[in-house]
Amino acid sequence: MMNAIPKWLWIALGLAVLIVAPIGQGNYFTLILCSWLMFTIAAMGLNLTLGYAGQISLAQASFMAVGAYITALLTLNGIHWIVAMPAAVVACFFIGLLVGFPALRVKGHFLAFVTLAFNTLVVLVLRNEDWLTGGSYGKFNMPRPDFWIFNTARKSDVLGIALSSNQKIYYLCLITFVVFAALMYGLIRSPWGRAFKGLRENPIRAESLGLDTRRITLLAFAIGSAGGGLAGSLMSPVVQFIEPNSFALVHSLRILLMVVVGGAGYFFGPMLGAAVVILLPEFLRFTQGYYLILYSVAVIILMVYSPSGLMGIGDRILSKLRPQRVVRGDMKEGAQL
Amino acid sequence: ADTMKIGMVVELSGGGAPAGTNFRDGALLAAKEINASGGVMGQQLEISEYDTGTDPQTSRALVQKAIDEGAYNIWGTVYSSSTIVNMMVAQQAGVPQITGSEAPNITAQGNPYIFRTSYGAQKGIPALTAYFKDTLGAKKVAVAWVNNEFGKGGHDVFVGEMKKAGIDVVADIPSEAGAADFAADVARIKDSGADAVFVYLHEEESARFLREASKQAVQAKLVGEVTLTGQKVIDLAGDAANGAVAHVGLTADAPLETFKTFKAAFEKEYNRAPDHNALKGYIGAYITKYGTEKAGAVDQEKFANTMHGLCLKAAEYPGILMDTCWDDSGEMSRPSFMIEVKDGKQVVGETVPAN
Amino acid sequence: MEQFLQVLLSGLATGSIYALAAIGFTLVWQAAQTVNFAQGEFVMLPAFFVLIAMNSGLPLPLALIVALAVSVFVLGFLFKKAIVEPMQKHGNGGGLSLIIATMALAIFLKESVKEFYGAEAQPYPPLISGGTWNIGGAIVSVTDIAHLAISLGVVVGLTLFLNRTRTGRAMQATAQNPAVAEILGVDTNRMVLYTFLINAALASLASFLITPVYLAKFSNGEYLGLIAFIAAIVGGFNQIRGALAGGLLIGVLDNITATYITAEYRAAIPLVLLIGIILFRPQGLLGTSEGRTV
Amino acid sequence: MSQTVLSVSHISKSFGGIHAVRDVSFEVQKGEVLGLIGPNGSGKSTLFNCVLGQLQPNAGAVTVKGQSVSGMRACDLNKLGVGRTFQQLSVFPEMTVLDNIILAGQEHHGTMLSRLFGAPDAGLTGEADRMIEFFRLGHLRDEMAGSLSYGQQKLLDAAMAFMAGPDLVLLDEPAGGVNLTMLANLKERLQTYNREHGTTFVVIEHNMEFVMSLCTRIIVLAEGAVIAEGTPEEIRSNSQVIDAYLGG
Amino acid sequence: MLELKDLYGGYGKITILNGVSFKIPKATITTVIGPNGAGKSTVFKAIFGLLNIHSGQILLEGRDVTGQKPRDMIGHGVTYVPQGRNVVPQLSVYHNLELGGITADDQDRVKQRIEVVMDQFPMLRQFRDRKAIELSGGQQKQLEVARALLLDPKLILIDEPSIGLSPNLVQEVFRTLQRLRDEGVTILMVEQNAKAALAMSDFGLVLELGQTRMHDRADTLLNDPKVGQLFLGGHMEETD
Ligand SMILES: Nc1ncnc2c1ncn2[C@@H]1O[C@H](COP(=O)(O)OP(=O)(O)OP(=O)(O)O)[C@@H](O)[C@H]1O
Ligand SMILES: Nc1ncnc2c1ncn2[C@@H]1O[C@H](COP(=O)(O)OP(=O)(O)OP(=O)(O)O)[C@@H](O)[C@H]1O
Ligand SMILES: [Mg+2]
Ligand SMILES: [Mg+2]
Repeated sequence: MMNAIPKWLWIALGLAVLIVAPIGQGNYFTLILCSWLMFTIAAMGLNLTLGYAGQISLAQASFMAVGAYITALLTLNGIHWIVAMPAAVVACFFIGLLVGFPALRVKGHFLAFVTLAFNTLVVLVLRNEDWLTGGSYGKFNMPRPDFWIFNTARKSDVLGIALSSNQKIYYLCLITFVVFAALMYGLIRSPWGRAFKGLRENPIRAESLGLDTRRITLLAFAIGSAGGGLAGSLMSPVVQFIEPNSFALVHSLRILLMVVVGGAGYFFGPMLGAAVVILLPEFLRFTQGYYLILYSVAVIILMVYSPSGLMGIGDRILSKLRPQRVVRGDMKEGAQL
Repeated sequence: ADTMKIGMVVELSGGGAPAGTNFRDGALLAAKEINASGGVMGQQLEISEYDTGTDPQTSRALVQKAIDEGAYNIWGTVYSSSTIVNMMVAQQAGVPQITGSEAPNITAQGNPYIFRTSYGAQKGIPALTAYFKDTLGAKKVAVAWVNNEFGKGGHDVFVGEMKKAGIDVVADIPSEAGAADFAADVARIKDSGADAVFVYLHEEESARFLREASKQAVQAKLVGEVTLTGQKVIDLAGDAANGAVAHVGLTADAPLETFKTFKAAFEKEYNRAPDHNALKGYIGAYITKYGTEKAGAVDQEKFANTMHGLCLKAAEYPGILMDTCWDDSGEMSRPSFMIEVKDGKQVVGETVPAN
Repeated sequence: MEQFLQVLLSGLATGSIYALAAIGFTLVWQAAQTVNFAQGEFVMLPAFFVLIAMNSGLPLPLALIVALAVSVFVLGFLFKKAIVEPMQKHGNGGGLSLIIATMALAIFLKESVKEFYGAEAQPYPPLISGGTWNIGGAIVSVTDIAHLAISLGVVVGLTLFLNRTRTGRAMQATAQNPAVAEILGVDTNRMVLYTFLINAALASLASFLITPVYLAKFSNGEYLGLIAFIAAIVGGFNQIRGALAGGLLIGVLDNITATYITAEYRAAIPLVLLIGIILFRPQGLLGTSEGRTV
Repeated sequence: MSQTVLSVSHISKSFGGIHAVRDVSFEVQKGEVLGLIGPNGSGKSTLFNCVLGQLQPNAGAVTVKGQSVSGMRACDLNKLGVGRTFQQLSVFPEMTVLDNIILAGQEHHGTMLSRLFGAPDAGLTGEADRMIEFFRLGHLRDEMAGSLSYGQQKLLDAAMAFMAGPDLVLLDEPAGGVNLTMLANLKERLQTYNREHGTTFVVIEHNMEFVMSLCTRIIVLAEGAVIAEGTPEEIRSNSQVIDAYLGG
Repeated sequence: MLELKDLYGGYGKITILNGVSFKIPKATITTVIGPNGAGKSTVFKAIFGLLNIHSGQILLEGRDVTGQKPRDMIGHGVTYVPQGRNVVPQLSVYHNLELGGITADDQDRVKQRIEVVMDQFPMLRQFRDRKAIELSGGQQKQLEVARALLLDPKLILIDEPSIGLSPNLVQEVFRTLQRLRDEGVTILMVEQNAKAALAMSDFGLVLELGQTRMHDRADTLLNDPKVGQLFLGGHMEETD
């Protein structure tokens, strides 16, 4: 059974698969994997804001945009990615703080609206201020970073294995992803994670227990947004082309879809969700024009069957295996009074 | 090998679906004809379709995929914003790409593997300058354009031309792709006192614009490039389209035998009328055929070299529909038409010679 | 002045159609606590039913009736029974996952129309036609006036229905506290169903009115759904007349922005203005605050 | 040596036309257990909410340990050492009982940063477990708080107020729905805290037996105003109170 | 009047009720007592059709009503006042009351009944047009109790009415229930305020761990030393 194998073994196994995944694969497949890793990072950020802290945000794609454009502008001007990336992440952190401020006054759908407006505004600024952003032509040919013995811009042998530029950039994505995931894991397990959940569950009570809900709300936004920024700063060298429409509202909705399909509030949810949202359409491509139809039906069925997403399916299967009636522990024990 | 793999990367969903679908259908029609007559250098065309969803990044990944899967040529994309991105991939891999896009900057990149099926706005719009200046005698013009890659390219060329011609642009009104409500745009144009309006929008937006202009009784002449007088626009706008004028590089209603034959074949195959994107797709497929045969080998680099500076006569190469030449940047030239809508019909006026 | 009047009147006319979509949106929000991201597609689809009916030879009035019936069945009944109801069984009203399901539904409807009817816009016959009037230099069509009148009528009618009739109040109770309503013997399931049927009917009405302007196209819903969402929020999300006010406000603001402020930022300026309203009045324009929470 | 922990002076609050609280003043000394009783709608909860910053009073001032708390946020009040419970159930429904309790205590352990990087929950878990055991919720430790019965949630709520280790605790109907045996335990715990830590309590409660046996002093509100104040014995025999509240 | 036969049930798959059986005669008051989490509220939910019943039977006047919906139960003349807060927050007090009679065919009669219950709880008349959410905790409870009386029920299930009510009002509610009993209404009530409740009841029922432990005449239970020790606050009196 699942429980027989310890968690860390599963994680090690998963990592091993991710390490060998692009070997011997074509460029397209490698790039799809990169795309999966990038969106997973963005979705994990949103999962913190939405899944744990319960603050709805429809602006994650715009943070990817900010991260991507900052990275693009810096790296096109000769600054190394390793410097540009933290700059992008920090910038997104602070912009996230700002976007979080309305969340102190409004909740739920109003907050959705404010973040939606922010996303629209970012996209329009990117398109209209062409002196900086290249307007609707976007920015292209961003350099891929060179890490001395590991130059992602060129193909070469690493440890005796011939790696293409795309494969190397995949490993950059993978390393970033692993580091980010580890940080997130620590955060969620720390008392901060509990505070985020408290904010989601009952903010008034949380406040009366000494939790500074304002600070927690802002942090939830800022950290989540920084995740978006990190994803964006990967996108710039991976895709080597960015333009405003790639960050439009529909893409924020897509990231939301990843979070919920995977299972909001589950640590591994975004990884599964991003895999489904990005990889499933690829598998369905052979159905030609019908793939989006099939895909949307699949999502509806999943949501109807398991509202807590793919992670919830696991729970449901486990509970199917259990006996039909469960007598709760305390109900079986003898009288306690 | 006795098959030739083609990667058709086009907009089959999303906002560009109408254009992409037409391009595809035109290309498939041509491919069917080509295969029936023995293929290209004895190889049958084997076409894989890739739907970009009108998303540039997806299109880039899909061009990569098509190349991974061994495509000899890439056909598409139609939307300039996608082409500008994915053409880099094809260029790196040395795969010729035959695009339906018209944005000026596509052939300005110095990419030796890109070829157009219809010339860029920077060649089409100047053909209108004389019309504004001499025929209409306009002093003040307004321009309504769609604020994306396609519209911005055209808009910039147009504004430059007007400046050269000494005509004032008194209202400069961008709108979003897919915009539905043109009340404010038209009200501004009316208020600006322009004698003529240059309408550079996609088909459906053109139709909505024409309707609103007719509702608000705009007196100024409405002039377009390619789209404004398309059959689709006329169908959608109804009476409101009457009087609109456009310079058109390709139209299924051109009074030429080759076009009539094409139109009949397309209608037979698909039960609907083709538009200029269908023509582009059709021509694009034949470019692959004729270019390869001219090169004398199924070789991507030779193909590209051959295409640069190539001129084809429609009499010998009927699939090309009109006498056409390509220059070193992949830009093309061929004759074009002025069309006016009268009583819901496209009336082809003078033919503008190739430039 | 002339221009302003024109822009104002045109804005009101389109705004009134937004309002119709927004009202249904608000109702569904109340009944199922869900943001229906497919609302735009609900407005897109009925026009295609009309076209299909007409293509099979029915005259327009009959086609409209058939389309209305089919829409109410598909977008009201089926939507409720096949998607919303099973999800609400899982508790907490379906929550986020229901929202996601409606997003997927939006894709499904859009892609199905495209696949089975075609990607290109189709001309669509106007429901109301007539000449235009010149009001102080601004040109207003009979259609515009009719649109305004219809939305006002719908709002008045619905408000009366919800406040004055027993069914209406039972629907309100269901919306506000389904658990209590259930205990009091309200057939909450049926009340929610009514809401969905009304929403489908309103969406069809909006569809019949707006498609002549927008042209029948599979992607029409993308913009309309967003507008309905925004109008509903601005209006307060729990008020029918709020949705009307929200719809009209968006229509007018949009046009005024495009005319006088900036066409480039047309899509954002109204949103930014509305954010001001929301931060200032978090309960929306006409909404009421939640009252005590402790 | 008596020290004023809470001082409420001339608080008024009205909603529209209703004067929920009219010019109420009182002081609470350290170590007191003050009862606040009165008929339904007499303004008790409103008064609490004014004291705790959930509501903005129309007039009057509140000081805690000599410090004015007007406009102060609930979390800062908590840091000052003020804990509370709510009249309506107020737990974190989708978190386990244990997490509810630890969350209640964690703000008083370590700094913001140490809570992020330090060993999580150091020392807290043990304390939380003791608290859970005390309120006989041990078998429910890992259940979601939302699935507890009414009385269990009420106890959890009280446990959370204690976890914050406050000097002043305001309890709004802690006994409602709690089984009498557990109630006795609750009372005992209150008294222990009161005795050992000098914790001050203000309790709103309709259960007279509980109030009378627990409180050292009682204030009676009616229609928003104080109508009586005194020891339990005095209140029990006050005819005005009997008329307005206790009934015959 | 009401009979439960070996009832098993719970939330989802979790079983809370482990064989609850009892019978209550018509026109009596039965008080259910038991520790927190014993399953008292769960029994009420089961009777009123709000629970997954795994096995067992519920008979109302001899008719099997197991698994019927709340709506059906109201049709049979059963009303239910749950624990906690259960008003429709944004509707006025009057409309909340009116909702209590939503299933009745004769709306004029409902209007009359509203006047009657408002006489009984004068507070309701005073706050007639205020939104329910603006009422104090106890005022909301009064509204709920009043609402349950609206339809002339045959059987009232009332879960801890005393929570949040001031003592005089508790007495008022108890007196009302007794009067109703005398008029032939059957009442099943949960109370932690057990001594007072048993004193006014005919029967008492002790529930523990999802099972019926004792079921006897109220005065017998009141005088039972064990019950007194465990449920009537005997412990408390000692420290008093
Ligand atoms: N948000 C509000 N809006 C309007 N009136 C309110 C509001 N909150 C309380 N009230 C009114 O103020 C008065 C006092 O209410 P409060 O909740 O303080 O009473 P309470 O003493 O706590 O009563 P209970 O014992 O029933 O809980 C009541 O008449 C109530 O209706
Ligand atoms: N929604 C639920 N989901 C899962 N378990 C529940 C749920 N509600 C109650 N329980 C569990 O069922 C058991 C019985 O609960 P119930 O509410 O019936 O107790 P009760 O006897 O009414 O207690 P109280 O006196 O505290 O109201 C408790 O252990 C509780 O944890
Ligand atoms: Mg109170
Ligand atoms: Mg209970």
